Amino acid sequence: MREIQYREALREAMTEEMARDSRVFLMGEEVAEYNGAYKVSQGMLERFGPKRVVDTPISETAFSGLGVGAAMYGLRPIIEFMSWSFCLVAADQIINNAPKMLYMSGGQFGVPAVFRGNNGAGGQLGSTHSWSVESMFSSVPGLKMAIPATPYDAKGLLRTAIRDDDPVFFLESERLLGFKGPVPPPEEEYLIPFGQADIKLVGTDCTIVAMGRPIHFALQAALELAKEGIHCEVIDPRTIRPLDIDTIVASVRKTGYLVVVDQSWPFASVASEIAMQVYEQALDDLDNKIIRVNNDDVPAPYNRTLEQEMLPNAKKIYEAVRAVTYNA
Amino acid sequence: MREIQYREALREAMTEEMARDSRVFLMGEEVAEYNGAYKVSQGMLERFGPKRVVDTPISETAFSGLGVGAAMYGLRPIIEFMSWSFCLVAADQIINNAPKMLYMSGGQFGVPAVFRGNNGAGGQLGSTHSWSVESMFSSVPGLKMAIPATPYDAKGLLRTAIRDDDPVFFLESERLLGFKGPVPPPEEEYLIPFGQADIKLVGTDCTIVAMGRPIHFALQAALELAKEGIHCEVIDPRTIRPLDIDTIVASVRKTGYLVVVDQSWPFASVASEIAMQVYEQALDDLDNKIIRVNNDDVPAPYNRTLEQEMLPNAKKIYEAVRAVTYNA
Amino acid sequence: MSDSLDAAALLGMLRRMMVIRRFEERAAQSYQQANVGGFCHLYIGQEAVAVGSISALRPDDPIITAYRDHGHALARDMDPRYAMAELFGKLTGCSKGKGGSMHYFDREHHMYGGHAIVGGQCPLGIGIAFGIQYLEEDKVCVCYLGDGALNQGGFHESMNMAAVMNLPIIFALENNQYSMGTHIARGTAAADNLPAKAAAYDMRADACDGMDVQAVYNCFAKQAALVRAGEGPAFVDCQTYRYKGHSMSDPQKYRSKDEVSEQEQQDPINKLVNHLIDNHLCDQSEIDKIDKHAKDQALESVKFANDSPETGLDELFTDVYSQPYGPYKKGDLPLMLRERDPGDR
Amino acid sequence: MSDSLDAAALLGMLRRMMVIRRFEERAAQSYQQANVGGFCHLYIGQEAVAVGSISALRPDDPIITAYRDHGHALARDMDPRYAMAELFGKLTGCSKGKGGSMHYFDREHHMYGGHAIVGGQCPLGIGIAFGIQYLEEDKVCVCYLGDGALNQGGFHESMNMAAVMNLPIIFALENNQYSMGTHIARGTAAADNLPAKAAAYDMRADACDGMDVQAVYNCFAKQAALVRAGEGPAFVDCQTYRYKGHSMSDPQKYRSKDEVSEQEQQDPINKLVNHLIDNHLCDQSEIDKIDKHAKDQALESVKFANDSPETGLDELFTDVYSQPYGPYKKGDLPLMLRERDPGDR
Ligand SMILES: Cc1ncc(C[n+]2csc(CCOP(=O)(O)OP(=O)(O)O)c2C)c(N)n1
Ligand SMILES: Cc1ncc(C[n+]2csc(CCOP(=O)(O)OP(=O)(O)O)c2C)c(N)n1
Ligand SMILES: [Mg+2]
Ligand SMILES: [Mg+2]
Repeated sequence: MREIQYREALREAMTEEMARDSRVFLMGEEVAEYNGAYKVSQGMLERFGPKRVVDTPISETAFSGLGVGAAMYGLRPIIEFMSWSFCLVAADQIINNAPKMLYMSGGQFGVPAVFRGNNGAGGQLGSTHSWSVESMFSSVPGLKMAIPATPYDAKGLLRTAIRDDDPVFFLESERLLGFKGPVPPPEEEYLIPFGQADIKLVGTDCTIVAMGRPIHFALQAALELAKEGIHCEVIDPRTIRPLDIDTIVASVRKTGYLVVVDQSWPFASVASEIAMQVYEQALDDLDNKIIRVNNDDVPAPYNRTLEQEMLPNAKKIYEAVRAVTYNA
Repeated sequence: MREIQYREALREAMTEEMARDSRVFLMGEEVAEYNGAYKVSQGMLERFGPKRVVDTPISETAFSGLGVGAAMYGLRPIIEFMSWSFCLVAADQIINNAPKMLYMSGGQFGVPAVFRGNNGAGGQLGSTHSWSVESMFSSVPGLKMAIPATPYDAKGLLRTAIRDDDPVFFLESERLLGFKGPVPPPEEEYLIPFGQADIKLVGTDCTIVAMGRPIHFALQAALELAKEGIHCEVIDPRTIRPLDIDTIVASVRKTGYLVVVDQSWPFASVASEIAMQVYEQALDDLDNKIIRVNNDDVPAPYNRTLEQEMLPNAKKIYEAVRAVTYNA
Repeated sequence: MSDSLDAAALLGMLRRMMVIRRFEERAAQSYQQANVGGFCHLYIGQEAVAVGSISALRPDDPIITAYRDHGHALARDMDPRYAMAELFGKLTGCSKGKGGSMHYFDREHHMYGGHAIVGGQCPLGIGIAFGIQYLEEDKVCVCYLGDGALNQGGFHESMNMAAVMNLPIIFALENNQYSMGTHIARGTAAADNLPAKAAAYDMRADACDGMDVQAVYNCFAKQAALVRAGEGPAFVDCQTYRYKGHSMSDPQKYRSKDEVSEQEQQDPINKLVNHLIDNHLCDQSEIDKIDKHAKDQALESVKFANDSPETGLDELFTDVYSQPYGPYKKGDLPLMLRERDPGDR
Repeated sequence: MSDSLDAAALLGMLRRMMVIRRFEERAAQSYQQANVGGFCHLYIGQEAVAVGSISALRPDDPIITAYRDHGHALARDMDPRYAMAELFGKLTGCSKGKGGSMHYFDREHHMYGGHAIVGGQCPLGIGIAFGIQYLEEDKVCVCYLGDGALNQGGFHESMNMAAVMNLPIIFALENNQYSMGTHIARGTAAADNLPAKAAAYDMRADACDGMDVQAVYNCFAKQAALVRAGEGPAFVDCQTYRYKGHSMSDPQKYRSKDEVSEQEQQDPINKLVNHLIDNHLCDQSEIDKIDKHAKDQALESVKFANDSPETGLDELFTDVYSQPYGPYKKGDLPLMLRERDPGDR
C-alpha cells in the first residue's frame, strides 16, 4: 500500500468528503491562502475556492460558533483550530452550544460539525500552548471525540466524523503531521466506525491502552519489552466518545494486566476513566493493579528535557509495564 | 452555636477578610448596587464602597482576566461568577492564565485570586446553565479547588481561599444558599485548611464520599440506611485540589466498601479519579467493587422530574450502598 | 408611519402583540403557581420589537435570540399551547420540555432558538447567515440581543466577521436599557452613541422606536431589503423597555416606579390601538375581539399544558445524539412538528 | 520631532534598538542551530515601538505584551543574557527556561509578561491598571497587542471595561499589518479607520509612525501624561512592520519581496542614525561603538546561555504553586532577580 503523511491523510479525507457533499466546508485561521499553518489544507483553496475553504480572523468564538450555527442551518462545517490550545477562548460555543443544541431543542436542531486541530504537547510551546483536551472535554455529553494516531486512522476517522450528524471533536497531533503510514488509494473508500478500538499490536502478557501520539511510545515500549519476553497487547480506542471498553476488557481478561497511557493530566483523566471501567468490569481478571501513565501533573514547561520528561514517553510506559507485571 | 445561612457564611468570610486586608476586593456582575444576584454580597457595597465592591458589565473574559492581572499586581481579587456556567466564555483566562502564570514566569508572578460562584444543577435552568465544573477543571495543575457543603465549611474554606497565594476555584451551590447551619460567631476566627477532608458522619459499614450539595443527599441516604442497620461513613473532601485521599483510604480500610458521589458527568470525573486512587492504594481492603453515583451522562433537562432523576439524589446513593454492600 | 401597512397588516401585528401580552400574563401566573420553574423572563413591554421586526421579514427568514424569547416564538406564530407546555416542562412543549423558557426552538417557523448564555447567540447567528450566503438563498437572518450582550466578546467578534464576510444578517439590539440591575450607561461605554458600535466594523447602523410597532416594521423592512440587495449586514438599535423585573425574582430596586409607569405610557399595544381607532382603521369591538381571542388562547395554552401528560423518564436519554449509541436513543420530534392544527393560527 | 529629546536620550533609544536588533539576529541564528525550540517570533523592524513607548514611560510603569516580546523586555533593560538563556531553556533564563520565547517576565522591570494566546493579555492589562487605580498610584499600564488581536473578544471587553472604569491604561496596537499571513484588511473590518475601534468605547485614539522612534516617544509621552492626569485610557495605533516571517517557519508567500524591502527603507534604526548624524548630535564612530557594544552583548548572551548548566528535572515540580503541597515544591526566583550585574546595562 502507498504510504502518506498524517497531514496528507487528513487532507484527503476532507477533500474527498468535500467532493462528495457540497454542504461540507473548511473554515479556520490561515486554512486557505496560507495553505494551512501546518500545511494540512495545502491546495484545498485552489481546488474548492474561497467559498468552501474559508480564512477567518483570529476570532475563535465567532468562527466556531459560526460552525455551530451553520450546522444547525444544514451545512457540514469543518472548523479548524490551529491548535486545540486556542479553543479555550471559544469554550462556550464548543461545549455549551454544540453538544447541547439537539437536546435543548427537543431534537429539532442537530449540530453536524467537526472541530479539529492539533492537540498535545511536545513542541516546546509552553504552558498555554500545550493543551491535551481529551480529559476535559470527553466528560461532556452530546459530543463525540476521535483521536487518530496513524495516517490510516486519521483518514478513516475524519471521513466518519464529517458524515456524523453530531458534533465531533477531532484531536490531531502536530508532532505526527509528518508521520508516514500505509493508506489505501483514494479510489478505495473506507470509513472507520466510531467506538471501535484497534488492536495495534497483539500480545498476551500485558494490555497497554493508549490514544493519539502516545500510541507510538507504547509501541516503542512494547518492542523493547518483547525483547525481554513480555508481549504487550497495544490497544488504541481511536474514539474516546464513544469508548470501546469491550475490546479493552476482553484484552485485559486475556493478559491480566493493564497500563493506560494518556497525554493529558492525571486527575480526572481519560486514563482514570478507562482504569475505573476496567475495574468495574474485570476486577477479578486483573492480576495486579492498573497503572496509569499520564503527563506529570504540572503545566507544560518550555525546556526541552523537562517537557520530554513530563510527557508519557516510552521509558515511562516500559517501566509501568515492568512494574505492573512484576508478579507475572 | 448560632445558625446562619450558607450565603451569610460566604458573606461573612468575604467581609471579614476585606476588613482584615485592604488588598481584597470583590468584583462581578450585580455584586454591588443590586446587592448580589443571589444576595450573597448584600450590604457589602454599603460597607466597603464602590472601590472594593465592584459591579461589572457582562464581560466574563475581561473581568476574570482583570482579576488575574490585579492579582499579579499584588491585589487579592475575589471574582464572582453569577454561575460557573458563565465562566465558559472566560475559560482561557481562568484555566490558561490564572493557574499557569507562576510556572511560566519562573516563579515571579503568582495569582492569588478566588473565582467563586454557583455550581451545579437543580434549579431547572436547562443544559447550558447547569454546569458542574469540578471534573473539567480539577484536572488543571496550578489551581486549587474547594467545594463547601455547609455554612461552616463555606466560611472557613472561603477565608482560606482568600488568603491562599494561588488561584482558587470556589464552587458554591445555589441550591444551598438558604441552607442554615452552625457557624462560630465572627469574633471566633477559624480557617479550614485545604486538603483536609471532613468526616460528616462516622460509620463502620460503607464509606460514602461526596462533595458539595450531594453531601446532603448522602447524609439522607445514610440516615435511611442506618435504620436498616447499615452504618455509613460520609466523607466530604471539601477540597478537590488538593485532595485528601488519605482520609478516604483510611475509611475504606475500615469499612471495606466505597460509593463515590459526584454531581458532574461520569466520564473522566472526580468520582472516577477518587475511585481509581482508592483502587491504587487500597485494592486489597475492598470487599467489593466501588460504585460511582454521578449525574446521568446527558445534558441537564429543564423538566423538573427528569432533572431530579438525572442528579445524584438520595435514592441513587441509597441503592448504590445497598448494591455495593450486598455481600457484606 | 409607513403607508405600506394596511389595516389587515396592522391588525395582524396587533393580534400578535396581544397574544404575547396575554401569554406572558398567564406565564407569570403559572410561575407563581409553581407550574413553571427555572428562570422565566417576560417580554411584556417589548412586544413591538419582535412583532414589528418579524412582520417585516419573510416567514422563512431565520431568526435567533436570547433567553427572553417567548415574544419571538409567538410573533413567529408558534402555537401558544406548545409555548406554554414548554414552560410546564411537558413533552408537548416546543422543545419537549427539555429546554424551558430560555430555550424555545421552532424548526418549522425558522426560529433557531432562545439562547441563555448572554451574547452566545451572536456567533450562531452569523453561522446561519453564512449558511444563507453559502446556499445562495435570498434570506436575511435576524439575530436579537439584549443591551447587556453588547459587552460580550462574542458579539464583537461576530460583528466583525459579519462585516468582513458581508453576511446577510441584522443584529437587532433590544435595548431595554437594563441588563438585570445594570443600566446600560453603567456597563457600556459610549452608551449614548450606539452607532459607534457598528462604525467600529464599518457596518450600517439604524435605530427605531421599539415601542412603536410600525416604526420597528419600517426600519426592519428597509434594512432587510438592503441586506437582500447585497448591501451587507446591519445593526439596529431598537429602543424599548421591559415593564416587569428581569426575571420572576427581581426586586427592581435599580429603577423607580415612576420610571416604569412613565414608560408604560408608551405602551406599544395602546399606541397601535390608538392609531387604528384614530385613523378609523377598525373599531373598538374588533379590538376587543382580538384581545378576547388572545386571552382565550393564553388560557387555552395553560389548559393544554396542564392536561399534557407527564414526561417519561426515558426521555432523559433521547435527543443527546442524532446518531445514537450505547444508552442513547433516538427521540421523537416535538408534537408541534408532528401534529399541527392549522386552524389555530 | 520633539525637542524634549536631547542627544543622550536619543542615543539611549538607539542603543536599545540596536541591542534588540543584534539580539534578534543571534536568536535567529541560535534557532537555526537548534539551540532554541518552540515558536520564536522576532521583533526586527518593530524596535521603535517598544523602545519609543517604553522610553516615554517611567521605569516602574507596568507593561504587558503578546508573544512577540523580546523587544519589550530588552527595551525595559532586561539583561540580554537572561533573555537568551530563556530561549535556550536554561534555568538562568528570565523565566527559568519554563516560559520560552513567548513568555518573558521581569518583575524587577515591571514587565508582566509575554502572553501567547492572542488578545489574552488585554484582560490582564486592565487588571494591572485596576491595581494602579486601586492603590492610587501615579502609574500608567501599557498593554501591547498585535493587529490580529483586534478581532478577539477579550480585546473588546477590555476596551469597554477600561473606558467604563476610567482605567490608567494605554492599549498600544503594534500594527505590523499582518497576523501570520492575513493582512489586516482581510481580517478586520474598518481596518482603514482604526480610531473607530476606540470611538466604539468613547476612548481617546491616537496614532504614530511606528518606524520613527521619536514619533512613538512623543505620542506615548503625550498619552501617558493624559492618562496620569486622569483623562482616562487611550488606544494608540503604532504603524509598523515586521521584516522577518511571523515565526521562524514562515514561507511568507502572502507578501512580496518588494513590499518588504520597501518597508526596510523605513528602518527605524537607520532613521534615528540619520537624524543623529544629520543634526550633528553624534558622529559615526559613536554609533559604531554602540552597535559594537550591542553585538558584543548579543554574542555574550549566547555564550552565557550556552554555558549555563542544564536544568534539573526537579524543576518540573517547582513554581506550580506559591503555597506548595504534596509533590509540589517551592522554586527559587530566577537568577535575574537574585544576582544582577548593574555594570552590564
Ligand atoms: C455570559 C453570561 N453571563 C451572565 C449571565 C446571567 N444573566 C442572564 S440575563 C443577564 C442580563 C442580560 O441583560 P440584557 O442582555 O440587556 O437582556 P435583557 O434581560 O434586558 O433582555 C445576565 C447577567 C448569562 N446568562 N450569561
Ligand atoms: C487565540 C489564539 N488563536 C490563534 C493563535 C495562533 N497565532 C499565534 S500568533 C498569530 C497571529 C497574531 O498576529 P498579530 O496579533 O497581528 O501579532 P503579530 O504576530 O503581528 O505580532 C496567531 C493566529 C493564538 N496564539 N491564539
Ligand atoms: Mg436589557
Ligand atoms: Mg500583526
